Amino acid sequence: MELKDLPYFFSLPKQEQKIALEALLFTMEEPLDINRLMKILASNESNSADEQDIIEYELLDKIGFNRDYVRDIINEINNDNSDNDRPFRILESGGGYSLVTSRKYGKIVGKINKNVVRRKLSNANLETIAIIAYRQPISRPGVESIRGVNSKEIINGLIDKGYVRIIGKSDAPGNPYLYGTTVEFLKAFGLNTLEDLPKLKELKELGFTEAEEAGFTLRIEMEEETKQIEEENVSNDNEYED
Amino acid sequence: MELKDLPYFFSLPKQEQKIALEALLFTMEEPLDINRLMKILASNESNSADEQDIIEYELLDKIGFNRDYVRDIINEINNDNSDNDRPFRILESGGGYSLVTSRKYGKIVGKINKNVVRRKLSNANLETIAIIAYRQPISRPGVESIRGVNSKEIINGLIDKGYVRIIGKSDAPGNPYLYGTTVEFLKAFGLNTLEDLPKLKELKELGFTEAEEAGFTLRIEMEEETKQIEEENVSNDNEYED
Amino acid sequence: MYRIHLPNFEGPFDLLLYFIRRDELDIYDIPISRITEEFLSYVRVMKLLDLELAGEFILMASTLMYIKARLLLPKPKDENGDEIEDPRTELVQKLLEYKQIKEATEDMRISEENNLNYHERNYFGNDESAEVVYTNTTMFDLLTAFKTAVDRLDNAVQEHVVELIPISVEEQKEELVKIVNMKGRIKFLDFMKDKPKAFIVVTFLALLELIRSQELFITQDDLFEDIIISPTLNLN
Repeated sequence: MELKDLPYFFSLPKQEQKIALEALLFTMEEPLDINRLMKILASNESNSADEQDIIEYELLDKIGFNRDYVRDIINEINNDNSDNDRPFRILESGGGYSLVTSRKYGKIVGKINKNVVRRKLSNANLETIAIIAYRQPISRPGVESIRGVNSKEIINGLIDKGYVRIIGKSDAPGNPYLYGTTVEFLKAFGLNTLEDLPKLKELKELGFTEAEEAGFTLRIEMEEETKQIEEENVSNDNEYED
Repeated sequence: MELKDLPYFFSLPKQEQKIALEALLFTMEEPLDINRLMKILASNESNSADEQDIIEYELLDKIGFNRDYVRDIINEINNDNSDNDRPFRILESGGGYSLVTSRKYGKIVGKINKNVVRRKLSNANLETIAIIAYRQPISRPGVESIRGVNSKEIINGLIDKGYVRIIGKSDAPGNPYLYGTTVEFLKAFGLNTLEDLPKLKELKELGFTEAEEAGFTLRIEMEEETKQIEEENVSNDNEYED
Repeated sequence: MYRIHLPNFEGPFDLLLYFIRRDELDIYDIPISRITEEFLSYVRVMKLLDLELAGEFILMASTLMYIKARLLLPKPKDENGDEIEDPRTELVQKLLEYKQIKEATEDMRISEENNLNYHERNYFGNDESAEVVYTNTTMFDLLTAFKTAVDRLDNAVQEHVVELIPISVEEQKEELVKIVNMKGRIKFLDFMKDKPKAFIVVTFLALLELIRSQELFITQDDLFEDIIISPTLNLN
């Protein structure tokens, strides 16, 4: 058996591989663990990283392109960057590799900038807070059924940011927590009360068609559920208020 | 009058200033405009950038630390990075400076990881974003009266892409939403502010007075267009400069 | 087999500008008859090819025919005896405005291409030690995010939604033939007057088909303001 095409990354000269890998990590939305990283590097123009069965790891391994090779490259990048007093390093933490500032320059940047950091909420954050705002009280499974992805980290992050809080427990199996928005959320989004949220009617103008009906169904279901929960959880409610 | 303390940044050796500035921009999620950047660099341990009245710009200027100095540093960083085949550049776009991949490595990263590749906008999308960019705030009926076709899907698509957002409501009957462009739009088109949009031609200049190439059949014209596009793609492939 | 190349025009303005450029016409003095003819044949070709024919093209066809008809009349004067403005003025302004944008679009395409390979940093970790201000927190940002989420939820089953017009072209063909045969002849613009857009679109499509299949016949009296629809003369 022969490799049909060498994956693009491995076809680059070694020096370019190093620079490209640093640039790749710069553009990533999350830390990459070695498996995922290997998948991306081994993918070809003809097969994306998600069609992993097509990737011929064994053949790549035979010509020396395996995980250890990639780990070595990462070490070399870090050594080069250290030798040349570059401010970036590849760090393995939080479940994978990501590009961060070196300790030295991290410290220097900390001294230069002691200010309020301006950020944007990520789309995932914005979407999740929107769902919680419109559908509260809503459980994590409820949020996930709309987003279609695991939302544990996101919800916890929103709680840390002070935009979301636990407002009760559902009587659905497993008694998941129910989440709602906080006063901080209202302030951040310039709303006085939840009543100020744009109405579904306005959503219609935005091009809701079939999806709107799905939204309605969800909402009606939730409202019924909510009523029940409210009745049962009046006392619970107070426990979670700050 | 004397400067009590030189701000930390300006007290660093020039070479470290360059690396530190690159590292500072690396940590920023939003472009930093020159004013804000100057504030941050000129702030001291004792006064943050938000206490601007304490910052002694005039005294700093006297010893050569002004905006032009910072702009020069940025140019030097870019030149150094280009000379040493580093994958990052500082770009002024979307309202300020930010650290991005160089074109060369951006392209390479796109080949390794197709998810990074931004897809080019279709004609209909470009036309619509142009109308919104030049005429904002503008309602959907406003866009449609210029394009001559229904533009609901297109506008919603541009919102999903993050290039367009609702910026208010019109007083016109039905209170349609008013749309405008986003920072993402500016970045995607390499504009620092909306004022950088190329000037629209005066209506007078738009007449078809000069004899434009005519006499082609529909067919010939289409074929030429295709050829042109193919040629462009080929030449772009080799275009690796920054 | 014919290989037919039809450029994909963004809309009726785009198509008209194409004709104007190709034939080196003066945009401020558009020969309406000629361009209406061109436009209608394009529309007919689209129809023959069973291409999805947007209502906007039909609407433009009737606008052109309307302007053409008005130009044939002696120029009306207002109470001061001044000539009322050229019926083409509004169309010309729209065409110019569209052309203005279209030319700007070319510059934007180049800027887009030039910036395609600048990528930003996307992962900033969870360092929340510093005080953070979020800049994308408006009511509309929230609304848009919610819309995106719910849209996606339904995306799997969502199909292309076609706006339903309460009358079909087939029905309207029968209706037109019936009316024309009953009345002998009808005036096109009269018939379309005050009707909803969907009705006009469907009627126009029906009319085009009837003309093509020679079930109806249109004439235009130079002295007259409207197009006249009449039954085809049966020569047998």
